Amino acid sequence: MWIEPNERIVNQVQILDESGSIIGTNPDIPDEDLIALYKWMVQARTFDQRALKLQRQGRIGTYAPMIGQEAAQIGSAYALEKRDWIYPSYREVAASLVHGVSMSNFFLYTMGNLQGGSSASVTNVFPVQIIIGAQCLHAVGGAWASKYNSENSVSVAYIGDGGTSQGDFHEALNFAGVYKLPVVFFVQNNQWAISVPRSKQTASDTIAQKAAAYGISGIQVDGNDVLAVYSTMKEALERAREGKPVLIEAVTYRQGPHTTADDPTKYRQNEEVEAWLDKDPLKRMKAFLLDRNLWNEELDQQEFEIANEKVSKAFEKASSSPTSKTSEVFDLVYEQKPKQLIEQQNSIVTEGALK
Amino acid sequence: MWIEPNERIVNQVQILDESGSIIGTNPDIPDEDLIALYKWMVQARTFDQRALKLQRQGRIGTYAPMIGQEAAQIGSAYALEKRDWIYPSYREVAASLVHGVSMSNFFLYTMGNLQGGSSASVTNVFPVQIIIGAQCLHAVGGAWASKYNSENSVSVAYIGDGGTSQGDFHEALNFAGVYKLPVVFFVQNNQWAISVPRSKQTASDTIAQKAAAYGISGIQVDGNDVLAVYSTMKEALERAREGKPVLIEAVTYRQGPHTTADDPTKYRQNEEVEAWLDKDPLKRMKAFLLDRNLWNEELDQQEFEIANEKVSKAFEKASSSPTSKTSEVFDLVYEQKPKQLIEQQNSIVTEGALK
Amino acid sequence: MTKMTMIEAINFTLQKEMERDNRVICLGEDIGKNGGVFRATDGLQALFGEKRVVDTPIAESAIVGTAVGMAARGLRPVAEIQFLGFIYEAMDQMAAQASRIRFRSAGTLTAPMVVRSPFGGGVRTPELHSDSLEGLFLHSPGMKVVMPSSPYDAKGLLAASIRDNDPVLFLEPMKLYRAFKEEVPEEDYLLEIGKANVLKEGEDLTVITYGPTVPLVKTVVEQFEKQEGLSIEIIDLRTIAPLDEDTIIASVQKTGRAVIVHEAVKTGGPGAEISALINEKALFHLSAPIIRVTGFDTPYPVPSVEDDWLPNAARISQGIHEVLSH
Amino acid sequence: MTKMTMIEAINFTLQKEMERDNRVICLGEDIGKNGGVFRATDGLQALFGEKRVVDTPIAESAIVGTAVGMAARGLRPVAEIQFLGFIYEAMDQMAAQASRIRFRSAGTLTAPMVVRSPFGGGVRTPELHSDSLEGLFLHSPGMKVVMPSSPYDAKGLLAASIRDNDPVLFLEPMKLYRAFKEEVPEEDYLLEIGKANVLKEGEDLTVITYGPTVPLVKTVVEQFEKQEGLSIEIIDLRTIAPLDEDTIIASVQKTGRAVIVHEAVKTGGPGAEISALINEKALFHLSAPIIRVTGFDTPYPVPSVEDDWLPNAARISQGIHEVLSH
Ligand SMILES: Cc1ncc(C[n+]2csc(CCOP(=O)(O)OP(=O)(O)O)c2C)c(N)n1
Ligand SMILES: Cc1ncc(C[n+]2csc(CCOP(=O)(O)OP(=O)(O)O)c2C)c(N)n1
Ligand SMILES: [Mg+2]
Ligand SMILES: [Mg+2]
Repeated sequence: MWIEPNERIVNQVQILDESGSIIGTNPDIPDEDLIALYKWMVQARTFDQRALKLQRQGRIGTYAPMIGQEAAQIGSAYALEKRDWIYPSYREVAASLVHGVSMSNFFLYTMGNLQGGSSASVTNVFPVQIIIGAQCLHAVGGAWASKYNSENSVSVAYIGDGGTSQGDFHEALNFAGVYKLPVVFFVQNNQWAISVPRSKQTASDTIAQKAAAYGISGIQVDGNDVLAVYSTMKEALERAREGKPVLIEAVTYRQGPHTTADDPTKYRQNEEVEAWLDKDPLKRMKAFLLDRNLWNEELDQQEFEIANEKVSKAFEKASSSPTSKTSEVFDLVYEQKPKQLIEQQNSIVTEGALK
Repeated sequence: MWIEPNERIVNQVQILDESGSIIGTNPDIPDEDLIALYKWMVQARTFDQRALKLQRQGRIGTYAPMIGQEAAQIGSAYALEKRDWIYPSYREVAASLVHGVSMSNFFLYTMGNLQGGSSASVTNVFPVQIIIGAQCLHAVGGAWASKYNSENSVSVAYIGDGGTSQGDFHEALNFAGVYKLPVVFFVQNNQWAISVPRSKQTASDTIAQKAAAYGISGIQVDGNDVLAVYSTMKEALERAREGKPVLIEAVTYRQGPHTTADDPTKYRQNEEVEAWLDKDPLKRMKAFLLDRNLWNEELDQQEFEIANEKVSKAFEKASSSPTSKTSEVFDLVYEQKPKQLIEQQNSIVTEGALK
Repeated sequence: MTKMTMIEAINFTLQKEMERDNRVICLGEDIGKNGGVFRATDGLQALFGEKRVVDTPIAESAIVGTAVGMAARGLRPVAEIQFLGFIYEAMDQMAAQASRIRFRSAGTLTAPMVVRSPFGGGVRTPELHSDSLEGLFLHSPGMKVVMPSSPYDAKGLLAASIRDNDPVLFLEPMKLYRAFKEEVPEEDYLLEIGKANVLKEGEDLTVITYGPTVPLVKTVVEQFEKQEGLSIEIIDLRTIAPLDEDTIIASVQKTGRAVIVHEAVKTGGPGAEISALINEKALFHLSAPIIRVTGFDTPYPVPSVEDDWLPNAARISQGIHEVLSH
Repeated sequence: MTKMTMIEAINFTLQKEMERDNRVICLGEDIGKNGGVFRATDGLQALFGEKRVVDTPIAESAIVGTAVGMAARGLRPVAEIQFLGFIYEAMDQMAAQASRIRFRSAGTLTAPMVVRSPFGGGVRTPELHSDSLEGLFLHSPGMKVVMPSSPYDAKGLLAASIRDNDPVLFLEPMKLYRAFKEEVPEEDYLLEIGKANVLKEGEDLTVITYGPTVPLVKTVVEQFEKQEGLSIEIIDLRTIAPLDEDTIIASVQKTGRAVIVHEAVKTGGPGAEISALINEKALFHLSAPIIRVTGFDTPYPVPSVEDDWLPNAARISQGIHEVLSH
């Protein structure tokens, strides 16, 4: 009669093992997609590492690296249709790039340029959400609008393991279940929420099992296995398109600091990090492609060079973009500026002269 | 691999069937407790019906009747030790009475007297909580304090089916699980949240299964079966005392309106109400006692008379208590009144004269 | 023209707006079959179906948050928060999400949505059902705050709010829902958001108020004028964010005296902003300190004492007297 | 005496208070091993164990709500909200629970607890990490709001807050955490909550400010006095709820002129209340309108423009000039 704590054993979906060999059933994925998935991972990692460097040089602001989470983000975003929407947190640079945000736009964001939030003008990506959990409700609302208008578009909320503790996460999953909305909650369980380990975030053995609270589907996937993530997301999207919301837990690891303002040596052991480096998503996928003869070292080097070039160009573009003007902020509060804002806007211009 | 929606079948704990016959194992409960449980139900119902009448006569304010939920409230509260704490919502008059709140205090509350909130001065009952879900966090904090001070006291949060949708409910259960706190979340699933049926509140088949999201124990019990509730709560308290938080779903029915301001005929069918009247908790327990020769019609009538008398006395006491004075409100904001409040308090006295 | 109470006017306007624009959908607790605890949405579900009039689980953050998500994707949600005291639960979605999405997205996304909520006291409710929390949103850029004081205003302002391209908190004075009827045109009309209404012109003093206290102020002023032979101007703000500076300042420049009346607690409330504004822009026209007649700086109290706690006739008169005594 | 930065003073005070009273426990996100994202609780978990310095899941409502529950049962929790922008999530537990439990329980229960949070701008953070939301709590009776502007004040005010029998929101200006060191006595001392600090006496004008803008105001005033040969009084409020009326009014009665400086957005902010208060109690002493130099009425902007958005030296000088021009 008692539902005992963690009585349900949750099995992880895996396709590639750490060495890149197929564990489960061979996935039915065309070669070009296999290669594309890997190329995206190369681009994302290249962007990520450059951003980190640029931040250290003081050329961009606070940055939240996603190194280690490329498979989770790219495997999931690559499965989307253009008409689907993503609702990212601050760590979703890889997913955002795949879904159409430009690298230069992301640089603008990290540079504190107002235009950094304009992703939705070019693609179906919501602006970066800073408040943990809030985006889950926007995704639900978006899915609701899409169902209302029969748009056949799935909304995907990205959130971290820590984010699952927030009230908004709960309310979002509950609404999704009640209204049978086309929404996927994609949790990247990267083991840490800043300095708090997964084990102290919740007493549930898995995050996937939280689906049980909402009468929706849940699944846990090896988040460093891009093929497992991609296939799982494909299935999830099918369910979601039929109005069956899904909670996915992608088990992965934040190899870097929480953000450039964080020092992880304060709270975690190097051995842990090392152990997870063995499970690195790029390494694994590369080995798989090499083994299939779809890839070689030369191509690999070339791809990193292309990516490097792309990132450089994007940073140049962002750097040469017009910087934000203080006066612009007054134009972005309401459709029409009330008197007070006009007055304040005028006062700023005057003061510029004063300084 | 998929956790399918509602895959876990949850069985309800039952001891008495609708006719008062034992279904499961005969519970090991002393006769005096059996009688006491029933007597409490008589008192609670008598109070409830009088309160409803008094509200209709305009002698007390808005009241939230709990008729139909006596077994859930009394079965659970009767299992507590004096040192345990309860954190009620607005509908817990029965549980509160059992745990030591006086009827007259409850009347004061419904009369809008400031003293209506003073239950904690005489017993371990928090003031009535109006904000859905907020009390769950207070119970967790209380349990935390009790664990911190090794008080061996369990905190019990009462909440409704509708309340489980709130973010605070989620955050409370999650904290309870993480810190292994001596807390029981007692959900009275009375099928309705004002006009919203349980089925539209959440897509999970049961509320008990929500425990899975938090790595804590969950259980569903027939909330109209006072013996089942009592025994289940006993077990739950044992677990909780060992630092294993519990979620109990007591399946019951709100026979009356949501509050005296509500007209349930707007949104629910009479047949449904009738069907649930057959499962009435008093009827069932009385049949059981009669069958056991622990009770008879004469005693029954007598008990209702005693209860009636008690309620009358309590109402008289409340009615003859000093009414609240506006000036008192200024004394209850801070330990020491800041200047602004002294000034405002003085201004009120003057104005009294003006009118 | 028909005579309507405020709640009827609101109900009628919701119906008309839903007919006019099928992107308008209503969501909230108990708004469907039950028609809302005050019957604001009565009959709408029967007319428009469960798809457009949606009962939600009890989760205010989700009500507002999903409305933000809908609005950003092209719908025009009208969310109901059952009582304003519960908006605390949705504070992030109100002040950090709905209010800021235009800003955050560099203008590429907007949240054209309305959050309706009854508020204000005097009707003997349980705790946290009578709070006036509009002041919190005056201090939350990106949100507009609108409140009617009559059935006519309710219709014109609610329609304007629903058609506005920014989020609007639309606050309905609970005690005025059924307090009186007045002529309300059935035809479409809009009242401008951000524009105050000079209810009555006067020369000697300005009373600035909004929402629930408007009828009371009218009565008190009438009596006062009769008894004292004075001429008092009454401004019904209708919108408190953004404030209609021009109307307030012009009036005080004329009268030189101001009393502000609202139910929200005094400290840090809307009255503080209005007073500061007058100080900033019309100080030298003032002949007397500005007096705020408001709720006291305590939690909204129990029913048995609320009549003394609220800005009642005696306190408003006293305020007017005080300002005139200079 | 030792020289300490503000963050060191806070850390030291937390340690002393935990030693003094074992009912004091700290809870919040990343405050344990990590010692807080600003290191305010650095080393405390090593000293007092995981029982007394607790890392919590990410759930602000739960952090504040469980603190309420603990406090009502005899503990003295000190909760950390990582950045003030996240307090919206805990708004109900702050304004409707912690603030009202004394009232609700007719004085039988209290919530002696502190909610600490860094706030204010100028340090190039991501969105919602620099907001000044103290104004919301000025309008929430039952809550006290305290903010230091120096290491010395931080120690005396934090100790007083922890020992206070009412809930205190203790706001720490992020930009001052490591801005400078000053002598801080290691011995126990308390600064009275509700009492402002006249930082500098003056005759011609009063500048009223608190928290992050205090050092800036000092510098600007110094320059101004030198250049213009004036004498300016500076009040550091230290507490904004409840406000120290006496100090504010006495000063303005003397100088006849006031400038209020804060980072919170202008409309409906603390400056509005201060201005309204002066208007109410010292109108006839005013020689000029009261000017508020504050954040503009927009969301806190992106790092690239924040220096112009904040009340900087130029804007403060301009404000002073304006007030003196009358
Ligand atoms: C409401 C809220 N609370 C706290 C924070 C501060 N914060 C930013 S990221 C973070 C950790 C999030 O962890 P997780 O959800 O696991 O995501 P990850 O950073 O690992 O990607 C915290 C506590 C925030 N941004 N918003
Ligand atoms: C935060 C909040 N939202 C909404 C309400 C209004 N409200 C009061 S009771 C209620 C229904 C609660 O239903 P349930 O939790 O099932 O408890 P029941 O009334 O059935 O005992 C609602 C929506 C409230 N009091 N607090
Ligand atoms: Mg994480
Ligand atoms: Mg219910």
